Formats: sequence, C-alpha cells, structure tokens
Amino acid sequence: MSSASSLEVEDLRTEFVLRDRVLRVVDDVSFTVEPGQALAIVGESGSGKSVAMRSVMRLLPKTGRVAGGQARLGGTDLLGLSERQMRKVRGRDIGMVFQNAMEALNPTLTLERQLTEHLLWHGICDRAEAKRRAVETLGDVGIPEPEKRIRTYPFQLSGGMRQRAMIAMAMVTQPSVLIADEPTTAVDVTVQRQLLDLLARLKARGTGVIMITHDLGVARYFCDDAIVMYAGRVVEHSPIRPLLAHPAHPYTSGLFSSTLEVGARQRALRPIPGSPPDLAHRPPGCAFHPRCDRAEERCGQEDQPLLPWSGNGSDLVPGTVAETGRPTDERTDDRADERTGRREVACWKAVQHG
Amino acid sequence: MSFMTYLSKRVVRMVLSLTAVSMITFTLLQLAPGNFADIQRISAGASQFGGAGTEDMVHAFASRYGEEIPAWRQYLIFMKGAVTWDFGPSYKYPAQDVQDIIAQGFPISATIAIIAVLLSLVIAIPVGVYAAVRQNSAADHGTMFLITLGTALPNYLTGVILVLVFTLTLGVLPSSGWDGPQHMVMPVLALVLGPTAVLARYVRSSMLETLREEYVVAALAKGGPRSTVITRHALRNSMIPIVTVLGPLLASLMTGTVFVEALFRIPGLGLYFAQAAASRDMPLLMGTALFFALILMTMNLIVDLVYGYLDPRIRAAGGVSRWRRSQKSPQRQPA
Amino acid sequence: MADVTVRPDGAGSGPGTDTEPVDGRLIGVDHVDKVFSTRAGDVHAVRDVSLSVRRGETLGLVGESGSGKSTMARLMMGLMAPTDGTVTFDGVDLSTVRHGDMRRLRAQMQMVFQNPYGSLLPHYSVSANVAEPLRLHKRGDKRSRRQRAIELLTMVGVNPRFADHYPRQFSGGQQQRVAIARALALEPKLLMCDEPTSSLDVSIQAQVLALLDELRAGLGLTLVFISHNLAVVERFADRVAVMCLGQVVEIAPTEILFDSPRHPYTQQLLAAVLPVSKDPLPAPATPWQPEAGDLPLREVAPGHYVRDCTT
Amino acid sequence: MATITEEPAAATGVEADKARSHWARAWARFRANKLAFASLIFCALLIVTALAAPWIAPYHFSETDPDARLAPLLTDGHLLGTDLLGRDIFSRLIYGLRTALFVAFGAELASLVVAILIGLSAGYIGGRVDQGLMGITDVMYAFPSYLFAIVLVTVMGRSLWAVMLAIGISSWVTQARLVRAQVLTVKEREYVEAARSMGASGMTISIRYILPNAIGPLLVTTSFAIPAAIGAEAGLALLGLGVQPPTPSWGSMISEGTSYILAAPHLLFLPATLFALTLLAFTWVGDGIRDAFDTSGEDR
Repeated sequence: MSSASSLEVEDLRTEFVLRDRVLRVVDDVSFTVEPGQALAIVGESGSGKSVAMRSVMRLLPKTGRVAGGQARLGGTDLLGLSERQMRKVRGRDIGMVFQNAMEALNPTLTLERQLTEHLLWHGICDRAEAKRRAVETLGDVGIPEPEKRIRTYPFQLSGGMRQRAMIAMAMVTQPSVLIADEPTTAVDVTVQRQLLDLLARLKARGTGVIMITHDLGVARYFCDDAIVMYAGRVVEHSPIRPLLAHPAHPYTSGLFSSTLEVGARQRALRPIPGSPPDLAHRPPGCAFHPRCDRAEERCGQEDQPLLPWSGNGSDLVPGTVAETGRPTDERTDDRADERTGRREVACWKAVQHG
Repeated sequence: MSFMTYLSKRVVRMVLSLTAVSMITFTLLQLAPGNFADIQRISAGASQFGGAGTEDMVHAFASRYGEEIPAWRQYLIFMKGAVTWDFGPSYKYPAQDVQDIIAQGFPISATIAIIAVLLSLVIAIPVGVYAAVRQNSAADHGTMFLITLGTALPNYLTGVILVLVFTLTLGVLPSSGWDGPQHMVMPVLALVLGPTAVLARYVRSSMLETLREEYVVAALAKGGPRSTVITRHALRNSMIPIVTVLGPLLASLMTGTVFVEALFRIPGLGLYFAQAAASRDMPLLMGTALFFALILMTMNLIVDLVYGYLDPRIRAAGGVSRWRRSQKSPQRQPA
Repeated sequence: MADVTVRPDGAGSGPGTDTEPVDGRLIGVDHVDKVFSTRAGDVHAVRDVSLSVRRGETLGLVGESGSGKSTMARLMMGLMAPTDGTVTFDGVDLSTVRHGDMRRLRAQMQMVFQNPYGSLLPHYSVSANVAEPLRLHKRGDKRSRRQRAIELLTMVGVNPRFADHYPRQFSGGQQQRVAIARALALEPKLLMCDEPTSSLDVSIQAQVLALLDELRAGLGLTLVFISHNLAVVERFADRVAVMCLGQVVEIAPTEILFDSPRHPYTQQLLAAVLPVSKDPLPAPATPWQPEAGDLPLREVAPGHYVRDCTT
Repeated sequence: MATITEEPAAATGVEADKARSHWARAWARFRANKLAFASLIFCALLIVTALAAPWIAPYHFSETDPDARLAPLLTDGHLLGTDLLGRDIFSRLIYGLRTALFVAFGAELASLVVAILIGLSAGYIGGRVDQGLMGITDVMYAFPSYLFAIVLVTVMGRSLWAVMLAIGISSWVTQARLVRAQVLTVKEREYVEAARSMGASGMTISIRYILPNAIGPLLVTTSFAIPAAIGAEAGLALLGLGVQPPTPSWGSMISEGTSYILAAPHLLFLPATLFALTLLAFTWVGDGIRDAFDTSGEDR
C-alpha cells in the first residue's frame, strides 16, 4: 500500500475562530519529513506544535480552520482533499501516536478491536489477516504473549505496555509517516529509552517520523532535524545536532540553558524570564522580544522572517548523524550532508552575528 | 471476592432494606389518625347518614383485622406471612389477597412503563446524540428547547392536555379504563415525555463528554468514518452512565405513576397504593410498599450488573461499587 | 526495633541506618514500612527505609513512578502514619504527637506539590491563599496577614498588582510561585518539594528552580526534593537517595552518586538519561529487572550506602 | 533572581487583568444567557407576587360571590372570572402561587440543609459513619419517593407543613448522595492534602475548603428540584392529597377545571398555563445555572 513518500508542509496557517476574534495559532510553518527521517517539533505548551500536526491530519476542533498552506504527502495536497479522501489517508498513510495511551485507547474495547478496525476500514485485509497482523505487530513492539494479550483491555496493561500497544496500533497499517505527540512524556526514563528504540526501528524501515516534544534530549537522541516553535511560528529550523551545539535563536539558546543535564553541573542555569504568551495576547513584532535579553526596539516592531543562517554550522562533521541510529543508506546520508549546511533562524540579530 | 459472594452480599442488604421499609411504613400507619375501621365508619356514615349498627361494625372490623391486639404483634403476624409471599387479604377488598391484587395490578403498570421507557429510549438516544454532535448549533438549541418543555411539564398535565385533544375534541380515544390497546395510547404518551426529556439530556451531556475524549480523536486519526466512530467508540461509552438513570426510571414507572393511573382510571398498582394509604388498608399498603421497594432494589441490582457488562473495567473489579471505591484508593495512592 | 523506640530522638544505629549526629538531623526515618491495604491485596509502598535529613541540607529523592518516593514525602510530613518504624521531626517522634500538637508542628514543615493549580484553593484569591496558613495558625490580624502575603508574593516574583486574582487566572509557573510563597508563610524549617517542577514547561521549570535555589540560600531552609528527573536532582541536592520498589537502594553525596553509581538500578537510571549536549549518545540500554529483597544497605565509602543485590 | 515584577503585561503569566472569582464568572455567564436571565426575572416577579399576595389579590381566596358563579373572563370585578362557588380566579391563582412557592422553597431548603449535613459528614468522615448514613439513604431511596409523600400526607393530614415535609423528605436522598459524591471527589483534590499539610483541622477543611467547591452542582440540582417540587405539590393536590381546601392550590384548581372543561374552559386553562409557565421558567433558570457552572468546555 503506502510506499515510502515524504511529507512536505509549506506555509501552514491555522486559525481558531472565536466569538469575537480570530486567533492565528499556527503561522507559516514549513518543514519536510523524508522517509526514514525524524523531525522534532520542539516547543513549550501553547506554541502551536500539536495544532500544526492536527491541521495536517485535518482533525482540528470545531473552532479551528486551516487558513492557508499545503501539506503534500507523496505529491498530494492533503489540505485540498475531500473529507472522504482524507479519511483514507488517516491511519493508513499517516499514523498517530498520542502522549497518554490511557486516554488515547478506548477503555471498553479490546486491543484486538482497536488494532484491527482500521485495517478493515481501509479495506487493507480481511478480519483473519488483520488479527494475524495485529498479533505480529504487538510482538514487534515487545509485548510478550501477543496472542493472549490481544484479547485484553487497555486498563489491564501496565503504563509502558499500554504505550507500546498504542504505537503498535499506529504501526499496524505500516504508514509512511508517523506523527508522535510527546509519546514518552508520561513514562519513566527507562521505558522512554525502550520506546524510542522501538520507534527508531520503525524509522529504520523507512517510516518518516514527526516527533512533538519539549525534551531536547529526546529530540537529539531520536531526530535528525528540528524546528523550534514559539507562539505559533517557527523560530529556528536546523539539523538537530548543530542546533543544540550552537543554538542561533535567542529562544532556542534560552531553552537550552533552561534545560538541566546530568553531568553538566558547571553549566549555568539561566532561565528565560517571563512566560510564553497566550496567543490571544501575542506581542507585536518578534513574539519573543519581551522575554529576550538581546531585544532592541526593532524587534518589537517588525516580523522576523526565517533567514538562512550559517554561523558555526561548519564544525559539523558528516558521520555524527549516523550515531542517532539512522540507517547508513547512502542516499539518505547524502541528503543529511546537504542539510547540515541549511539552517534557518527567525532573528535578524542572530543572522547579523552569525 | 467472587461474583456469588458479591451477589449474596447485595441480597442481604436488600433484605435489610426491605425490613427497614416495612418498619417505616408500619410505623407511619400506626401514627396516622384513624384506622381502617374509623375510615370505613366515616365513609359509611357519610353515605348512610350515620346508619345504625356502625359501632358494631367497627367492633367487628377491629376483631376481624386484629386491630385490638398490640401493634408489634400485628406487625409480626403480617411479616410472618410476608416472608412466604402471603400478605393476607386486603381490608378494603376482603375477597382478595394482597399478593393477588399485586399480581393483577403490576402487569398493567409494568406494561405501560416498559412501553413508555422503550419508546423514550428510541426517541432520546438519536435526539441526544444528534444534539451532542451538533453542539451549539441552532438544531441543538432547538432540540434542547423542546426537551426542556418535556422535563418541565408533569405527566398529569400532559395527560389532561391529551384527554382534551383526543377525547374531548377529537373523540378518538377513550379517556378511562383498561381494555385493549386504545386505552394504552394516552397513558403511554403522557408518561413518555418526561423520561424522553430526561434521557435525551443525559445522552447529550454524556455524549459531549465522550466526544471530548482523546480516544475518539485517536479513532478518527485511524481513518474511522465519523458515523462509525460516533456509534462504536463514543456512543457505547456514553451509554454506560445512562444505564444508571434507566434503572430507577424504569422502576419508578413500573411501580405505577399514581397520577396518570388516577387520571385515566387505570387499575394499576399505583392507584391501589394511593387508595390503600387513604383507607389505612394495612396489608395492601404494606404489601405494595414492600413490592415497590423490592422492584426498585432489583432494578438497581440489574443496573449494576449491566453496568459491569458494558464496562470491562468494572467487570474486572467485580461490581460497580467496588470499582468506584477502587478508583479512590490504589490509583490515587501516592507512588 | 526496641532500640529505636526507647530513644526520644529516634536515632537508631541498626544496620541500614546512616548514623548522623542526633542534633544534626532534622528528620529521622528509621526502619519505616508503609503498607496500603487495597482490595487487590496489600501494596508494600515503602519497605524498611532508613534515612535522615540534616539541618540545612537538601536531600534529593529520585525514583521512577511507583518507587514510593511520594509516600516517603507524606510519611516524613506526618500526613500518614507508617505501618512500622518511626519518623522523627526535630527529635520528636511523630507517632507520639497528639492531634492538636501535630497541627502546630505542621507550621515548621511545609510542602510544595507537583500540580500547583490543584494544590491552591480555587475559590480564594492568591493573596488569601498565601495568607491562609497564617490564618490557620492565628498569626496576626487580617490586615497584617494580607500585608505579609503581599510581601511573600513579591519575594517569589509575583506582581502584587495581581494579589486579588484567582489561581485559575495565572499560568502554571506563576501558580507554583504562589504555592511556594504559601509554603514559606509560616517560616518553616523544612520545605518538602514533591516534584515541584514536573508539570511545568522547560523555561518555567528553570525559573522555579532558580527561585527555590535562591530562597533556600537566603532563608537557610532544609529541603527534601523529590523528583524523577535526575538532572534536576543532581543540580539541586547535596545528597541523593535512590528509591526502587519502595526501598532505598543507594544513598550518597550527589557528586559521588552521579560520578560512581554502585547499585545496578542507579546505573541503569543514569544510563537511560538522554544527554542534550554531551557526547557520545548512549547506546540502547540493557534493562536490569529490579526486585524487592531483604538485603541490607552497606556503607561502601564514607556516606555512600548501597543495598546489596543478588545480580 | 528571575524577578518579573516589572515585565510587560504579556509575559506576567496572568491571563486577565481583572480579578474574577468563580461566582463572578458564573454570574457573567448566566447574564449572557438571555433565556435564563429572562426566566430569572420572571421567577423573581413570581416570588414578589407570592410574598405580596394579600396586597395584590383583590379578594381573599375563600371569599365567595354568590351572584357570579362560573363567571367568564373579563367579568366586571372578576378579571379572570370566578369558579363554581363564585371565588375570584385571579385571587386564587395568586394564592395558589403562594402555596406552590412556599411549599417548594420550604421543602427544598429543608432538604438542602439535611442533605448537606448528611452528605458532608458521610463523605468527609467516611468509614462507619459513611456506611451508616448511606445505609439510611439507601432505605429511603428504596422507598418510591412520591409514595412516601402520599403516605406522609395521608398520615399527617393535609396541612401546608405536611405537604412541605412530604416533598422535602422525598428529595433529600438524591441531594445527600450528590453532596457525598461531590465531597469524595473534592476530597481527592490536592488542595485538601495541601490544607492538611498546612495544619488545617477537619472542620475547616470540610466547611471552608470542600463545601464551597462542592456547592456548584448542588445549586444546579436544587434549581431543578424547585420546579419538581412545585409539580409535586400540584400533583398531590390533584390526587386530593394537597393542602386542605379552601387554601388554593394549582393542582386542585386544575383538577376542578377538568370537571368543567366544557362549561368553563378557563377554569382549567388559566391555572394550567400559569403552572406550566412557572415550571418552565424555573427549569430555564436551572439550565442557566448549570451552564454557568459548567467549565468542561474550557481547559480547566
């Protein structure tokens, strides 16, 4: 069914229509996820990262609407599809993993029902084959005795196992793109590692993964590229390792210096003052300028577009990316090299310094 | 705890409650001014202009119904029979045993009740789901407006309006009695409005809550057709709380809505109960009260069992109350 | 446990107890067990835990969910009674304190919770929330309490302009500041922080940590800091106790614990951490299956205790 | 230090610039609901009318006018006509309103007090107290409520107080269960543990912290119980178990009206319409209160 195809999102704009005004929640977000690659969408709560993904899936709440842009999956613009056509994409071509399996799995249906129903909806196979695949996938994600466990209800599994079952539910149709919305935030560190390694195997098979996260460690361990979102906009877009080695945007570097790291006791903890704006009160100009220690008058007046940035990007050597567990397939490696040079940042001051 | 232990505990609690109900009813009856004989005398006196022999009549009544012996013994005698489902003859209808009156009246009340509840379910579920899916639309507001009318109007008022329209104006339906399906139409219609409104409200709010759950989004994200997701994922889970409302509702309708039975002069159980209370007919009152309580508690038990069937979490815990309690302790227990 | 109960200070010296000078410890936990009776059977949430919190230090308590660290917090706060063993606060055995005295004692130990919104009274304004402990302990009059609340709010960085707003109107970070202000209102000796930053965004988490750091230095507080986040504990604690399945498996001064962990569970936890800047990225971990045993804690180096394990 | 006292408003972490309590917010939502607000005004008018009945009603409810029996609408001196005994319908409607509201409010107030006492102690104290109190409510619950009312009125006689007690007793059970459930939910909230850790006593916790946060849903059910109680009063009267005549009750007026439906239809229509309107208005107020307290659509 779904052969490997890339997801290209371009100038995505999403709005929430409230009673008295329209809120721009996602503003001109662009990115590409290629087969076998993982993109991290990094941002704090309210940055619009989840809404952006729900826009691509076209599963916005009633008040939300996509106001512009494209989301091409293997050449088809998902935003232009009819609801009927879109339904065929969901679950079959794009799978989704949620933060909390306890909430995302229906408590009153068995795993079998929940793992096979979309195979049947999409007409991928018949019931018997669907069950066989479901059992196989449950085994793949490391659930012991899958033939037996498939008859259980979600609440009968431990937290880690539930999360695995949910990943299995998204994987069973072998989608070309997987959207994972903070899949490891609610689990313990040891389980987190196991889940990430599980997802890495999926990536190795050619699935493109979008990982929404606020954890820079997770992004670095698992992802190839990252976009950093703040107040609905992308403030930085870069391969992950140079991004963390040399954050360009003041917000990215603020996030970095707010993040504590084991074994880095000496690094100063420099919190960003203030809190992220809620979108109803988005500051003019660069939304980050009220919290930015480098802000000048100009920052509060004009929008900051994404600009190419090359500062300090040169010290990245090809091959370091291979450590993240991506397959050493020649073609993808070439692209990775190509991408190491391409970084974008939405800050004129950073561009000047870089 | 096995299912059987659970069930037997419930039965023990039911027996205790029934005993309490019988005691309360009996005490109230003892506190009431006048006994059956007095009431008979008053009504007899009223009709026979104080005819002779009433004193004798009272005395005869008193010895016949044991009203001369102490109250606690009367109670014990009654309860002794009640245990074997023998409530003895009614005072007012001495030719009939109370259990026979129940056996006659209950099917009538139950028929009306079951038809009314089924009908209201058939109407309420689609209406509630529709209103929830279209939340805040004009259709939702309109439906809920009509629903409010239904909740606000008591069934006897609806009954009066129905009589006005169908009997007095159109003349198509008989206004009283119990003899064939044409007698059922108006009582059922009068009864159906309230439960429909209540159920539709519950379905709507329960459905709204379920639709906000993440597993509904997750099902849509798997490519589920909206209608399938709504019926298979959302509706099933929304129906679970509805069951808790349904039990008491059915029970209270089955035990006869006195007002409607009085209005349409239907010989249902509710009517007998009201008469028994008015005439201090001890065995009939005690019998019907116990029977009502029994029905209500059985319904609650059935609800709990069905609830468990619908929700595997409860099935696994072994009963609703245990599940609810277990929700409080181990899950919230600090780790 | 007879040797423990006869001593008023509660300092035991049996195996597994770290022997602190009695006057140096603010909290002493000696051979404490906590069993919850649930319908599914007994849950042994805490088993045979002994540790102490010295005056002025910050003790970190790490562990994964279900390790019993939050139960430990409640035991140390006297919010629940241990099934076995003793907990002492400032030399007083909490199990001997009567109800009314316990409430007075509470003024000296205050707690900051994981979910700031949940722990604030929703129907009180933030200044009323901060003033509430003063009111409960009958300190000052209404005006002076409000005055004090505003001082405290200013101290934790909440603009007093918003003193009459309700908790719901604040962001999570601001709510946590209010909760900290409330905890400090009675000038407690001990501040128990149960995952105080886990529900906050990264940038806000850093702010709250910086605030706590400043406050403990300025006010000379003793802290117990509970977290599942190893990096936070490393940065914040002077000593760290690692909990697993209700037991303490390792206690050591922070640097020693992080530089040379001895217990396999501690090693596994540290190996699972995903670094943000350090290289190399860790290899996929080989999990060690923890099991609760009766093996004792052993002192392997001064102040470094490790529980024996079979593997 | 990360002090933010002098920061731009957008980054202070405060959502609105005006302090607003739950109650203020609920009231604002209620005000915005036009139907509910209009109903509230109507209900307020009804209450004022009932209180001022002796001054508003042109006649006493039992005053008969032998010259004008069954007078139609707009009769001179009897705006809404008279009944079989020549009593002024307008006056009887107003006194009927007084009966209805007096019984309904009295019953619900009493049942609320009982429900709060029982529900709060059962929920907060728990254990045996809870089991005992809930055992009692279980028994009461097993008693079909209106049947209990019938027995009670029969037994106590048809005084206003008896009717009130009968209705109140059948409604406290549900309320008490609700209070208990609410208390159990609120008790699990972190702020209750926080309060304990601050050294608050059980009394303070249950009355100052738990009760105010459990009262919203209680207010909602009470507001729905009022029209139900008005309905129950009329229902009992319809069965001949309401307040003793000649004290007017809408139920008995409706009952009389049905007998003369063809001769004098206004005898039925007037009380029935007023009755239905009153029930609707109170129900809509209840709806409004429920929506005002319903924050499920918001993130918190």
